[in-house]
Amino acid sequence: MSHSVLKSPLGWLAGNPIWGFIALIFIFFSFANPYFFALQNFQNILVQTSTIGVIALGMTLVMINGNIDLSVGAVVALAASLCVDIQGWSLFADWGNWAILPGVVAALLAGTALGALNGLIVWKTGVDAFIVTLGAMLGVRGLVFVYTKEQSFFAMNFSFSDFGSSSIGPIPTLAALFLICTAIVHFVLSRTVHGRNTYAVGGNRSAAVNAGIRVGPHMMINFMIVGFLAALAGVTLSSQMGAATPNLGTNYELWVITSVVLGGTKLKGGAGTITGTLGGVLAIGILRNGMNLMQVPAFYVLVILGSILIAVLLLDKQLNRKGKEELRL
Amino acid sequence: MAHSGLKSFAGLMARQGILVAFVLFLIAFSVFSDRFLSAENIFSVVRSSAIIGVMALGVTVVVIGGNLDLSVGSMLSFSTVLVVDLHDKIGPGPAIVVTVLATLCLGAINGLLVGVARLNSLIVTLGMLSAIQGLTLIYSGGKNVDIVHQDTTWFKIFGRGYIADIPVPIVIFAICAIVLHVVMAYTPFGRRIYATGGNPTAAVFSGIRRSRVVFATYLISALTVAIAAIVLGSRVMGSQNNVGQGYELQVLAGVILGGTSLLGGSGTIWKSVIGVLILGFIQNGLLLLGFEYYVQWLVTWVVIILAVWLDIAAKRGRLLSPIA
Amino acid sequence: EKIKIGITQNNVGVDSYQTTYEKAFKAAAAADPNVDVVVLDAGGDVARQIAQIQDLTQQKVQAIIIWPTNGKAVVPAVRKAHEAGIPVVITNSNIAKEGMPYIAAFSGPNNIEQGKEAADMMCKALNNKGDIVQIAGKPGYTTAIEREKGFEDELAKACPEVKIMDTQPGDWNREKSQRVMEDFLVKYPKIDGVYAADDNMGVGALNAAKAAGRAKDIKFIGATNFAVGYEAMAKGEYYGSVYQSPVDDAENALKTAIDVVEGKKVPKMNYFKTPEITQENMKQFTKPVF
Amino acid sequence: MSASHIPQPDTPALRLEGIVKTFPGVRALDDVGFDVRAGEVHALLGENGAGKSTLMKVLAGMYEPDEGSIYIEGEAVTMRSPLEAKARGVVLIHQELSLAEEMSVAENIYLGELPRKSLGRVDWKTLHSNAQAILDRLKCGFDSKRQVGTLSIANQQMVEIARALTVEAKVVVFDEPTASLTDAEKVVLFDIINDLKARGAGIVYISHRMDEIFTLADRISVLRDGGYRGTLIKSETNEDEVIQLMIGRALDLTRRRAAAKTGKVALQVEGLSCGKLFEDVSFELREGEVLGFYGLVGAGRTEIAETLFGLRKPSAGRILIDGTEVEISSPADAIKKGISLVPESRKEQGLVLGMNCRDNITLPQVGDLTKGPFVSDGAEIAIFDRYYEALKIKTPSWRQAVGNLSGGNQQKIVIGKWLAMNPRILIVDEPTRGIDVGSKSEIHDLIRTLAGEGYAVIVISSEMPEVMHVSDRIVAMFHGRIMRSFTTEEVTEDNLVAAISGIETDKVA
Ligand SMILES: Nc1ncnc2c1ncn2[C@@H]1O[C@H](COP(=O)(O)OP(=O)(O)OP(=O)(O)O)[C@@H](O)[C@H]1O
Ligand SMILES: Nc1ncnc2c1ncn2[C@@H]1O[C@H](COP(=O)(O)OP(=O)(O)OP(=O)(O)O)[C@@H](O)[C@H]1O
Ligand SMILES: [Mg+2]
Ligand SMILES: [Mg+2]
Repeated sequence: MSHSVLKSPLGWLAGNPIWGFIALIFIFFSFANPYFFALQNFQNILVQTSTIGVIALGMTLVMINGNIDLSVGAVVALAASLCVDIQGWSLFADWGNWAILPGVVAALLAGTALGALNGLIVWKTGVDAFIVTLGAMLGVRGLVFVYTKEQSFFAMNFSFSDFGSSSIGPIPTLAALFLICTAIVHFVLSRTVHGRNTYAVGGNRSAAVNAGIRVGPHMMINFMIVGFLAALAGVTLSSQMGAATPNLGTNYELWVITSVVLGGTKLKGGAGTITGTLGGVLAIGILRNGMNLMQVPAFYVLVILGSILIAVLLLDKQLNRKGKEELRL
Repeated sequence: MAHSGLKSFAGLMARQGILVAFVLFLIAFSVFSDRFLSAENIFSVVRSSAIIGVMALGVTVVVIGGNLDLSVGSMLSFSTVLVVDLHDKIGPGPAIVVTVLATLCLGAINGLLVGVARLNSLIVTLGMLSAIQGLTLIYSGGKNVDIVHQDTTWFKIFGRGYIADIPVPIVIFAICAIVLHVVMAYTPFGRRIYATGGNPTAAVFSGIRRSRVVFATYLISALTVAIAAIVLGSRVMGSQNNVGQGYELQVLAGVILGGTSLLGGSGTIWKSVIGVLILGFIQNGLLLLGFEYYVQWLVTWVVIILAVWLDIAAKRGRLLSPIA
Repeated sequence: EKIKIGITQNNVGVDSYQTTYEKAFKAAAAADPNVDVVVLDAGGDVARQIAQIQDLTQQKVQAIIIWPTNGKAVVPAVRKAHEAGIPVVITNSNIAKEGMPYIAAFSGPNNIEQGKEAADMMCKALNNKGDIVQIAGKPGYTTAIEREKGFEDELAKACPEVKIMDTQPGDWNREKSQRVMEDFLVKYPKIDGVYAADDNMGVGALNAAKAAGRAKDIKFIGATNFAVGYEAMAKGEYYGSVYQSPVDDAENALKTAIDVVEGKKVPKMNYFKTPEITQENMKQFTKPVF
Repeated sequence: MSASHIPQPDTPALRLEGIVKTFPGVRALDDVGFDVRAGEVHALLGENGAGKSTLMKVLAGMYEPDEGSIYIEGEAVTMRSPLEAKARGVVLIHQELSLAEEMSVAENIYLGELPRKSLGRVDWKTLHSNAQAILDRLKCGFDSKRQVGTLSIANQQMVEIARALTVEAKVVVFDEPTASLTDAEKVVLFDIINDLKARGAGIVYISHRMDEIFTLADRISVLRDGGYRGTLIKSETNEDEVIQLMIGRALDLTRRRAAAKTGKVALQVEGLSCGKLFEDVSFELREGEVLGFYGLVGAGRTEIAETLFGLRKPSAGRILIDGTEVEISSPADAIKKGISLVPESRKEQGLVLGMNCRDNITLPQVGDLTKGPFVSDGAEIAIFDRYYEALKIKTPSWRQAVGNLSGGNQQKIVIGKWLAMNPRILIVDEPTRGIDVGSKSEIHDLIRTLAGEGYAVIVISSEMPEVMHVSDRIVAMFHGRIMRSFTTEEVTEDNLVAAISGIETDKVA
């Protein structure tokens, strides 16, 4: 990702085919459905993608590191449950709207702590992140059920859910939050030392170790970031709903990983960008929204989403072929 | 003396860590529940692990070859719905044949996309997971399917029969495990899979046709799914469209517990069998001890990490990773 | 001018009941020349359901029918639709009582009541004495929670000497339920009855008991009578269930919504009948199509 | 450790004492100790697997020694991590490239210590100006903003070297830095080393090339089988003595080889091109002949070999084997037609590192080593044993994972693997990269012997003495074209250099 080399627009598109794809489906749905091209619908799309999107930002860091976090869906459920339950505790009964605060703080802390735990295990044991977080995906979901005893929570205080549907000017608050997070993570990844080390650790771990980068703590920080962002997504999601259920976030890890990969991040690590991830998230959001508006039957939605996923991968492969002289491996 | 005993134990752990863990685990549970080690219970657990177990064998082959297969769960739903639905329409024999062929076709699509087009296997099989789920629903119209004359069809032997007092699912599981173990450990084909998973470039430079090898691993995985579907269909005598939902992760957990590296190139079939059985016994043991079902998830979390950790710690000769 | 009604369902395709519901709903809408429907499915995901409620609001439908994925979690979304001036009809399983002020009506079966009916059947089947196990639905889902609660409360009241030894989820999945039952059979040498939160799971339990040769000693009681349950009842292997027609459910919901839009007066709790069905009275019911 | 410690002017920059390091089944280092003075180039020599790299990894904090102590400027230190080693002024330039390919040259050079601004931002300006300064000092012709993955192997090696210049190092270790450098780059590297030396750094220089060692070194220490064998002063010794110490016997490097008895044409290439990689390449290769390909790195020799092995699709031209035109569509196909290729990069292309030695050697022919449907253990072990002995591969057993062997022994496994195929046409690409002098001359002898037995052999090498020593004819390449071909009688160092620099042309190849 040589930040200095100026690329032609076409070259840029070849490197980020996802934005071309977005343009395509955008035009398609605009013509195919009368309700698609409307300001309010765009707001909806942004709000709806913000949940997956916020997590995907953190996941991009972790995946550029060459790791992965499968536990994010469960963390969403845990954070949402904590956030909604704690703000209803009688302890905070006379705090008014401030009662929301301890809930949010507890949720974010829990997410960050679980991220730290994942990171610590990956660092200290040397077990592959896929395995560590696959375990955590089950385990954290177990924690959610232990905590909630299978119950759903629901926020008595409607200002919590009002926040979820409020707007700052024309932009819904949750969408704004998502865009701000995107800008921050983009800055961190492309401009800061931590961000550049993220590429180094993922690109060649032993090189990073030899260069004296403290790879363990570094990876742990990224796991904490994704944990924090997953918890944040849990908070925003629960404020959208004004409620939390223990099953919340099921399969989110799959959608998050899918969007990140669609956005061009390599599963092996070492390469990827936040702009790409934003594209991946939007692509899935627009597809889902468009198909909803067009009333594509649920069964076909599954087939279409699956096929598109594979098609984008194929397209990417075609665009990035090195030509006929390539080694036939 | 104690020291050398400790050393040889460490050596044993390094080689057969998972087996040692398994035995310790069985002993621990049997202390708390006298029913745990009864023949009845063991048969029951192994029988109900057989479906996930058979699929885990196929997925082990794919993972050794350097790829992942997350589509096995929804493929299982598809194949089970198909075999059950066709059973009453065209008879058990043809239903089995059609199901095996159809499942192999799905495997072939995976194989073409990953092996020949060289797309990333995680994403391809994730996409297939979704697409096959949709396909199943479209095929069945979203309805459950059932076999009407459950007691008279010979189809029941796969899930409900016994051979010399051993439940047929266990026999099928054992046969599949032995066959695949022999293939992987003792044939040139198996060797090529290990090489391809270990270093695909070097494999091509050694004259191995990488595309074919990867393609074949997905066919094997699909075949195991088809076998699992027949057992499942016969066991339940009906199927839901989502019967295999989430199985891919349980299968993968079993494979990982068996010490197969997700990086490809290493792993053993029989250890995956143990991995799956451990998961089955955890579930069963905790239930016998009267724990809430979600406690089982917490325990699985700890067991997966501990088992894999001990496995690699024994291999590298130190407990903690050397990464600073 | 046609009436436009949107529906977001829980999880079509997860079982035949919901699939049949959707078909019946579409058929009923097609039969009425004055209505246009937007049919969506949340795939069991609360968050997606809420997104769909937003999308439906965006399309300015005149009423939204919601089959809640979770009775508590959708309350705020329902409130918002209500505030946007779109009447909401809840179908199949009700939302939490905090949401009641925001809905126009509920149409569906009474799941708590169904749990009670099953408990009463169990008392009768066991002559008020015995040890039973319960196989619940998928953890965290309202229908599962309500049936479990209705069953447990009533059992404790009606026949306290029938003891629930164990409860495990069967995830609405016959094979999972079969596995759970296999473990129960090993764990408990004496089981007198099984309550399963639907017939699909009930038949799974029956399969396991038959394989262990213990089906004769156990009374099986389910809910949402499925074809397999009906057949097992006919064979005398299955004690009873609760009859619930997805067609009635769907038609009732659509009719309620139309009435609401047209400004007719509708009862807030619009339950349709879900009678007990047992080996004795099954002749009075047609075999379920799902 | 003591605060009152005052460095003595004559304390060595580095002293190692009684270092012991064992791996399962291998005693890689056994009581090794020597010292390196400030301002000295200290060469470290030894056969493949003698323990040189292991010793240096101990020094750089990558391995923890079982026993022994390390002193930097007389102060006892423990190196727990590369970070700590760097902080103490020890820099190691690795034998294997260790770069993050997706990142820029500058970021790689300053990996782990990117200059910072407020908010943890990278100070790009400082970074690039510093990096560019180092690149200029190394006379590298590429920009510091270039992505490392797009550089040639040689240039990547230069980036690796550039890293050593970012800190005021007290001890700099070069582990076979020239294995993939061209002569021009070598000259620059030697200048840099002399410069570092003049600034008072102690230099450890590991190489298998005697000429380099005798140009650069002040003293020479020798390891054998993990043990220390002594230190010689360059001015008081000679190559023979060093080799004697290293391999325990004398080696006759000047021996003239027998003239080749060539047979019929085995391989004929006419006007072969592959895009811009190489164009219009024609030559013929006879049975019993060794044809050398010499050229600068990037000249396109490897690509020709890959095309002949079915790994690239030619865009024009014909390939004839035994007079009949063939199309080679894959390596499997090439193997069937009797071609073997010992590839350039052993780690990426040659070996499955996690697999054991035996399975690696038999991999290309495992399909033929069967008894019934199963692989025959006996046949496999027989093949392994043959090459284990013939190539003197150093490994505790065939069960050892290839990744645990030393670099040179890994290379021997690759060579053994392809010799075991009994090819008609054997192509070896940089066959002795990283191989010790003893084994090197054995491999050269082996190549000659094979030719004598009627094999047709192509040797691609960037080492002039090597091509000149083993080849019957030499083809000189420049920018993807054959510039000239020489017979042994015609070739001199001068006209060969002229040809590969594109100065002298001769179209009759
Ligand atoms: N990680 C390891 N595990 C097991 N054995 C190892 C490991 N690393 C090195 N060895 C063994 O230690 C010995 C010394 O290896 P080392 O790499 O130091 O040799 P070297 O002198 O650098 O050889 P070369 O000239 O071929 O690079 C070899 O026998 C090698 O097989
Ligand atoms: N200056 C360069 N810029 C970009 N890529 C290069 C450059 N030089 C070489 N390469 C590529 O790097 C790879 C390995 O380079 P290497 O230096 O071994 O060249 P090579 O073509 O193998 O040389 P030779 O044919 O002389 O052996 C080759 O694929 C080559 O095309
Ligand atoms: Mg070395
Ligand atoms: Mg080359």
